[in-house]
Amino acid sequence: MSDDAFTFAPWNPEAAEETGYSHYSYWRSTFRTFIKNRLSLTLLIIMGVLVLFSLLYPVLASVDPNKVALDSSLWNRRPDFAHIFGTDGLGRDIWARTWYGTRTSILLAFTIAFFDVGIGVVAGALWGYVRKSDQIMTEIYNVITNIPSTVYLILLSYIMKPGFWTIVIAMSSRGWITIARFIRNKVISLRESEYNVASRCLGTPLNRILGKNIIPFLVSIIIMQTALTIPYSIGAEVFLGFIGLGLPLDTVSLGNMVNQGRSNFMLYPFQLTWPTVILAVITVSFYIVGNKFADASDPKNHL
Amino acid sequence: MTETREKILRVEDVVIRFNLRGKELTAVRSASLDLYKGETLAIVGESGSGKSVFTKSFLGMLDKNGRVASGNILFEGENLAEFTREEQWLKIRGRKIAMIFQDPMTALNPLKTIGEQIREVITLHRGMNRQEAREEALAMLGKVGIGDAAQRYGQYPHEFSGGMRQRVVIAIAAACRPDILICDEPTTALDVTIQAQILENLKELQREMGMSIIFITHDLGVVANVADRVAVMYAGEIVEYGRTPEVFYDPRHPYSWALLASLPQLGEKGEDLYTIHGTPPNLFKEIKGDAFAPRNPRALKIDFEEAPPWFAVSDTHFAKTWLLHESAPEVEAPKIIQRLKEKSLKGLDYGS
Amino acid sequence: MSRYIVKRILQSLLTVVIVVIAVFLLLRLMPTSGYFTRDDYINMTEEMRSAYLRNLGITDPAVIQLQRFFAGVFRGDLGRSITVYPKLPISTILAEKVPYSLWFGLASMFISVTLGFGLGILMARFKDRWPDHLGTAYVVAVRAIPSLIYLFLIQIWVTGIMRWPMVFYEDRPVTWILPVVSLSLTGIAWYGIWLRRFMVDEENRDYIKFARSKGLSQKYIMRHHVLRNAVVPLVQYLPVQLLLTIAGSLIIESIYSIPGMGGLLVYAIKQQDNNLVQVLVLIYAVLGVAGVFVGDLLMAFVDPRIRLAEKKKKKEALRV
Amino acid sequence: GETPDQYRTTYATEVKTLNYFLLLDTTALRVAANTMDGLVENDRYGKFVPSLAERWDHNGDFTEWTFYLRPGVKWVDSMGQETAWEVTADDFVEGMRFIAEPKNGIKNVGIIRKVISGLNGYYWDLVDIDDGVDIGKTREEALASFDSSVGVSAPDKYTVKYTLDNPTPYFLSYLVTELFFPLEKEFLDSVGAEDFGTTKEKLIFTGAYYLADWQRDKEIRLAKNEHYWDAGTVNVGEISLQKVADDSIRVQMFQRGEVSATTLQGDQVKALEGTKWAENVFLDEKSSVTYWFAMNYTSDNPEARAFINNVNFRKALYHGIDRAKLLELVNPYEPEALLRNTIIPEDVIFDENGQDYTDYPLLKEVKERRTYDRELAQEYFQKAVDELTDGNGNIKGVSPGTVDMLPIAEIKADGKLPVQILFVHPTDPTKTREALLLQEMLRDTFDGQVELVLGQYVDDKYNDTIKPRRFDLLYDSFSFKYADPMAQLGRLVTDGSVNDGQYSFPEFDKLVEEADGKTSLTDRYEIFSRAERFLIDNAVIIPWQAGGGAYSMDTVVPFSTPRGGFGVTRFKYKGMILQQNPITADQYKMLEKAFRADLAPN
Amino acid sequence: MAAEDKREILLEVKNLTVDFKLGRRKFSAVDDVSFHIYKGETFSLVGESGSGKTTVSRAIMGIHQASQGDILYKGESVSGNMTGSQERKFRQSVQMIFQDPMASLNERAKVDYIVSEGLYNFKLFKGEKERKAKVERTLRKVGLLPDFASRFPHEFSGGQRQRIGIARALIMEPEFLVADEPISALDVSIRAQILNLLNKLKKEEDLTYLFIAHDLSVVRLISDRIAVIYKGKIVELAESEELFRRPLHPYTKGLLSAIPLPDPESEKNKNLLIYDPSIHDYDKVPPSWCEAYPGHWVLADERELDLWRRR
Ligand SMILES: Nc1ncnc2c1ncn2[C@@H]1O[C@H](COP(=O)(O)OP(=O)(O)OP(=O)(O)O)[C@@H](O)[C@H]1O
Ligand SMILES: Nc1ncnc2c1ncn2[C@@H]1O[C@H](COP(=O)(O)OP(=O)(O)OP(=O)(O)O)[C@@H](O)[C@H]1O
Ligand SMILES: [Mg+2]
Ligand SMILES: [Mg+2]
Repeated sequence: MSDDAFTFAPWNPEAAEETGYSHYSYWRSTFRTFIKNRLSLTLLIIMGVLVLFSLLYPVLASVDPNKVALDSSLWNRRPDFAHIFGTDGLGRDIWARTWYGTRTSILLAFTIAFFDVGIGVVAGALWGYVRKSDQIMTEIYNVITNIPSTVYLILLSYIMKPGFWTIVIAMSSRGWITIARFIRNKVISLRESEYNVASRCLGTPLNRILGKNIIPFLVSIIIMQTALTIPYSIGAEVFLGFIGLGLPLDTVSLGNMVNQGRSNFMLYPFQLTWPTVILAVITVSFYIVGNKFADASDPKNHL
Repeated sequence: MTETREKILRVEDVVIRFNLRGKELTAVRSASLDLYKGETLAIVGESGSGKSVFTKSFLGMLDKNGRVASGNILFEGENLAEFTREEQWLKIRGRKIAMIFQDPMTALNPLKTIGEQIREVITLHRGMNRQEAREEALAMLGKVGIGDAAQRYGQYPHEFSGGMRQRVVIAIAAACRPDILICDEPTTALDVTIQAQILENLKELQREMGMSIIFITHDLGVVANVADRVAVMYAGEIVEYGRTPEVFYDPRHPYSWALLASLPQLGEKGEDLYTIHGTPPNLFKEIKGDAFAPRNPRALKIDFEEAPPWFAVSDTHFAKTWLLHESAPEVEAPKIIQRLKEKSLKGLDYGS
Repeated sequence: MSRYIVKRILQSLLTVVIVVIAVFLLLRLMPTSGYFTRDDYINMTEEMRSAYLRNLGITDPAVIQLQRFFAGVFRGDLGRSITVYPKLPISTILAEKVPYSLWFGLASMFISVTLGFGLGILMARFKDRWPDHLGTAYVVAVRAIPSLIYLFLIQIWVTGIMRWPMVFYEDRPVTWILPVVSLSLTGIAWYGIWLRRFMVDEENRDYIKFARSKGLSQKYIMRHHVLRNAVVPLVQYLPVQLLLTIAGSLIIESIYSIPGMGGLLVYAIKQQDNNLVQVLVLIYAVLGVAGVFVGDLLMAFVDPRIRLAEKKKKKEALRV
Repeated sequence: GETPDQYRTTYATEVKTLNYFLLLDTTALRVAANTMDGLVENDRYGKFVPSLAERWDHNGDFTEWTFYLRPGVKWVDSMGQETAWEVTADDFVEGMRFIAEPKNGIKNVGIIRKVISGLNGYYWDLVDIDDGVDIGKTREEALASFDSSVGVSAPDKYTVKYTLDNPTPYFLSYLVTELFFPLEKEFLDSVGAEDFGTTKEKLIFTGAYYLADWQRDKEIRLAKNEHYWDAGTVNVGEISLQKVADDSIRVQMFQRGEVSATTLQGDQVKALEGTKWAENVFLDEKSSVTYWFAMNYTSDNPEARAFINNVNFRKALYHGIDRAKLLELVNPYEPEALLRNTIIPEDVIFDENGQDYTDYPLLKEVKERRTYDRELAQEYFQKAVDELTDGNGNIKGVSPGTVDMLPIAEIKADGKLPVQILFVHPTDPTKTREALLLQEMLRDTFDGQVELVLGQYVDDKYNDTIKPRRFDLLYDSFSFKYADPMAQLGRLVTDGSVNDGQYSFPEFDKLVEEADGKTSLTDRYEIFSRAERFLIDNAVIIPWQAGGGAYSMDTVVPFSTPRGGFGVTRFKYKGMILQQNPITADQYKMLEKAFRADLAPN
Repeated sequence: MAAEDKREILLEVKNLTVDFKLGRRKFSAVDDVSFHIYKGETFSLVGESGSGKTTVSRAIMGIHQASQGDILYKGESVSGNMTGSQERKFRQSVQMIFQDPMASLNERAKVDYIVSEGLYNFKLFKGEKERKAKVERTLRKVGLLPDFASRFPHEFSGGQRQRIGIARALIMEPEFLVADEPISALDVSIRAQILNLLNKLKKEEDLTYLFIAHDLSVVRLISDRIAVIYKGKIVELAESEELFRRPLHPYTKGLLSAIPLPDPESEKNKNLLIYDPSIHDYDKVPPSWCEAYPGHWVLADERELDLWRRR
């Protein structure tokens, strides 16, 4: 050890201020945290492939999912090379129908989720932040949640013509409120937080407070709610099909297929099995991926 | 003096590591400590320096992702660092070593009455029946200065003020009649007036029960009040320890200097206070040399190379700094510290 | 406290009234043919029909109709069904159907709560180990897969394997099992996941750490602190769920041929039995609102912090 | 082995009422058929035999019929106990009084209004009074005139006499309908007309069974009436009708022995191929119900309206629809067997010479022809297109626009070929598949120039579809009410009660009127056959298939129950014999052969 | 004395009462409080937890509505409804430093936005370049590196965060800073940094402070005048050294005696005075706000005033 060791080292107070962290990006960290989980990554890939395939299938393949066979020997064919998933009672190709159905259901679910979450977030943020709105919104909430969802769905799909948009309207005109409620509760806890008080002291206008101080904190809730809405909407379509108010016949949807397959399940199980498997894979994936993504989007879990 | 007293706890070179999503964090890096029977030892140091983690390891209360990586914790002939099973700890916790946590608001179960919460430890550790336990609990409440104990017994925590809650927590911990009581910043959340009262209560209890206390705080005023001995902790290491007057009046480690010097009580109106620049080291990284060196304006070159060993200042006073090495340049403690004694005696004697 | 209760009751009543009015107005959007039995409709001339509607009061302004409806309800007269069970007093229909849904609901609730709590405890206890993963898989499956599918498969397969009857027969206890179990599946998942969540939250609380440092055993803490406290927030939801068991389950009652309330509403809407729809909505709304209300009261009962919420703040304000 | 004592079957939708005068569906029909006896009944060969009437006679021109009751028959209550009331001639008068009251809303009463003398006038008088029309009588006076003006009377306790407006040799076929069931006045008064039949306690019975239990949405249970006048012929002690709304499991329930009978769809039969159950599947007898395609001549959809009002297009449909193909969905093996080309069913109406009405030359030809002819259909279609379009595919007189037929459908009529036709069907899976198949079939036959738009009614065909006229094409059906062509053709005239398409063909109306004036059966049937032929030749409606004839699995010994095309007969279980195991197709064929042999001498 | 009175009064709080509703009950968190702050001075408010310090500061900031009384800033009332331009001016020139640096920074916004939030609100810059320059200048002023602007708050230590909070206030070039316990959430070793910074700013920018704390040793160091608040009422007000030298009100005495001193010897001999409100006998004669010595005010009745003066 040289004597030099016992002399003073140069010192710079500014350098001491440097923090240990590197530059941080919220979304990058979210994504990095997310892909660390192998299960959710796998499911995300599966889901992505299924969704992509269902969107591309109509472009790639020329099989008409609604093509009815006049030749009855083509009806109820078990899976074979010509028809990978077999055919249904009218000789329609289940493979093609499954993909068309998946597409419909996914589009439906995304649309519903879009409206639900979109309206829910805005309404919920206002509800939570603007005190005056609380009473009226709470009453709206009470009213909407106290009309049983079945009544509501059925009434609406009865009053309007069954169809894609009817289901969207029926689901979203009700679904937003629960999301809004979630958001509201969170917003209320954020509303009085110090940094909002600080913003108010700085004279920040409401829209920027919402946009900068509130909404960014809701990302994980928003993702979570979206993720929950999607499987729920798919399920609701199946349910509406069950009570006879689903999508019209010429729209191939998983709901329609499940209900048709169900009535023949004992006889031709394959007609139910494949659509169900695809449906289950999609809904479960959405659910799990959504949950994990919501977890990942919480900066507490970032490292 | 020291030698005559019995060492009740000996902690040697304890290293505590946490596993945080695949990364290893070293919260305590080779910390050692002795505790004598009946004394009060204060551990001071800034936030995050590992005070809580260190003492929690005496009770096996580390979070699940943490472990004592090496070192010994010797208590009553057993090495607590080697405990693996929950049952082993159950013999220690509460009845031998008890702990009081920082926040009185959250340390009590909000859904159980105060009485139940005291009684459950008394029945568990002292084998009393319900009635006896109740009597004892009431007595304990009285000892920590809660009047009206009989009525308070059946109330819920939210019906108590913060100060009273903290007294209840102390009562619970003391009700186990432990040999060692660890108080982890038991008064930081409280008002100065209440804090002062609670410290009195604690001292009272200690006198009565003869237990040893480890007192964690970063408030040097509190230390001055309660402690027989002080250990200064920085970045997971104990960097200086000694009897309280020794550390207060003759600190040797630059961190101890900085800590004392930045006390507002020592400030002179219109003059800048002494400050510590920079941020504590990243515990994920391996620390080379003296952990405090980057923030120390008077760091030596060797501080960045090699960790200092213990240097004895007196029989009871030790510090881990190269400045005590014989070849080190003469460095004076900041003036303000040198003035501590006189100043505190003069100026701060508020008009009574 | 009593002022609070009165206020809450009034508020709840308001909600019920608004719900009923909303549904009432929605029902007005449906064709008036819903007020006729099919045969009446065929046999009547246009004039007879409008006379009939006038007689029923359908053509009156909505306000008056509502007033009449509420007045009837107030007198305990729920009116009669129009198309679903022509002319049958709605109270009779309810008397016939409620018991089934209620018994099934109660049984399944009992099972949901016991098994759900069991599941939750197990998952919390073995957090991040295989029972937790298995439980999570179950919860995810139940939530994400449309119930129609698995309920149906359960019916087909289990009855086949066990050689049980496929549908429900009141006098054969074995046929109660599947519907009750099916009804419980979502409940178990729901209670399980929330209890787990609350227990895990609870376990990380400072007072649990403090309890551990006191030397209380893990088992004791689990039972006397963690579980007890984790159950409290769930208690709030029990009354709603209990009361709404009356509503029955559409899918399960349909596939097991249970003559309960589940399908009634759907059927009434499809048949445009406006009287019946109206009453059912009223009942559901009342039950829902009452459930929330009772839940809040119960919560105040089990959670001392809430019961004394008002007093506490007073004290704190007064205290030094 | 031992023969089972319980017959279990299922139903899908709950009955609205068990008031036996108000039969709305087959479940109620089943209950009425087994709990109520009328004056006469059919035996297992279809012959009219005594029931509550021991014997009867009629005058020479069949306008007065007298029935002599079996004395000592008591009404039975829902506990199976005899009541104090005996079945007397008055009960039949009361029954008639009940259905003649418009307020009771008995839907089938129209069938006999013009048969029983005075009934029509009496009924409409009451309606007029209720509508506020001044007819010079009060309601009380009108009601009081029943006994004097309506042709039913009770000369003594056990004699019922009916006076008819016209000679009616087939009068007995009316008597097996619910309209001629008796009604105990004192009982009715005790429960009130409003509540009659709303619960089991609000009914009493005269039939082989009594209603032992009626639990809505669960089960209707009929138990053997120990006091039945003909108890000896009742072999099965209990009949249980269970509600199974979700019918996807019915076949499974039969296989597991939970129900005694089931019908099967074509798919289901196919799926049983190669299993042990295959041999249990047999084809049930056809019924007298006929299904046909109705077309809406006054549709809001201008494209369809233009084409449907064109005879060539209708003929194109007549020849273009491969009805047998559609039936493959229910009967994959011999779909032709279910076809019916005529409106009036075969085997039910016979003239004085015993000749079947459908064997009259004009109809015999129709009956035996194959209607499906692709080339012919295309030819007709081309003609229709030539007549209706301007040669560029634009339909003359049709401007583009949206046709609101909501909630069934909304059609974007572009006034161009392909012609869009709204086909409405119920939601059930088989009917849906039929619709899809029909759609494809028409597309195929007419080269995509005929496009079926599919619409579904959720619950009620009449209210949702026919009444608001939200259809272009629809399959309709009617049940046969009495043994005369008038029963059907009379309702198909302009403004007739089943003229759902609202067409008007004066030639046809005239023929029907003319035929109905004839008392000689041969003359009558000859003219009716011309009328029927007119409808078919002009494809005014398109007959399609016979009712019944479904694939079934059953434990009822075939041909052991009463047989007949009218009223409640088909649903009677009196005399039914059950066997332990499902009957096999071979067994069915063997018994059928024996039965036909027995039948011949009759 | 007379000279002092000529000093410009920047803020005046007159008979301020702030009520809160607790269920149906009302209680006054701040009860008839009056004081004024001269331009350029540091005025401190001390008192135990829950005594109403924060409420006073928030009432000044317009976060809580005053139930009674008035707050005048530069002679204009700011407690009622201000006009738009008044409010803009007020919000620009009065800024607040918050107690908890963890909670008072928006975790999802970059430091750049946090610091320039006020600039955005009042459009206080011409172009992006000017804004960036301002941010950089201000960060430097509080001793932070300019490139911190692109980071998120959680990357900083407590002291650094607090300085970000101060930068956010300073960038508005305020005249008056309300600091509600700006150091109590900080570690001892960091407190000094902030105190130094506040002092420096006072000197360099001629800032006026309302400083709130319960730690009297800090208050003594930094303030010109101190008011002691107890249960919503100010019980004593005096120049800083005067108050420490000659505390009158028993509550003030208790407070002073409880301060822990970093000195083992004096702590050994510590004499804790516990304030017991029941020593007052205010039932008949309510206490009044009296000037016991010049500039030294205390809440007392005649008898007490006499007694305390005599000692
Ligand atoms: N469960 C854990 N997982 C990961 N890191 C932890 C865990 N518990 C503590 N640490 C880390 O260990 C270090 C020491 O923490 P500790 O709580 O002992 O500090 P302290 O000195 O008690 O601080 P304070 O005065 O704030 O209580 C900190 O950096 C902390 O982040
Ligand atoms: N928004 C509010 N609603 C109801 N009561 C409140 C509200 N804010 C404060 N209080 C009450 O007013 C009283 C004064 O509170 P305040 O926060 O001003 O005290 P403080 O002196 O700042 O205390 P601390 O030192 O703990 O910050 C307390 O009893 C508090 O509970
Ligand atoms: Mg700690
Ligand atoms: Mg405060």
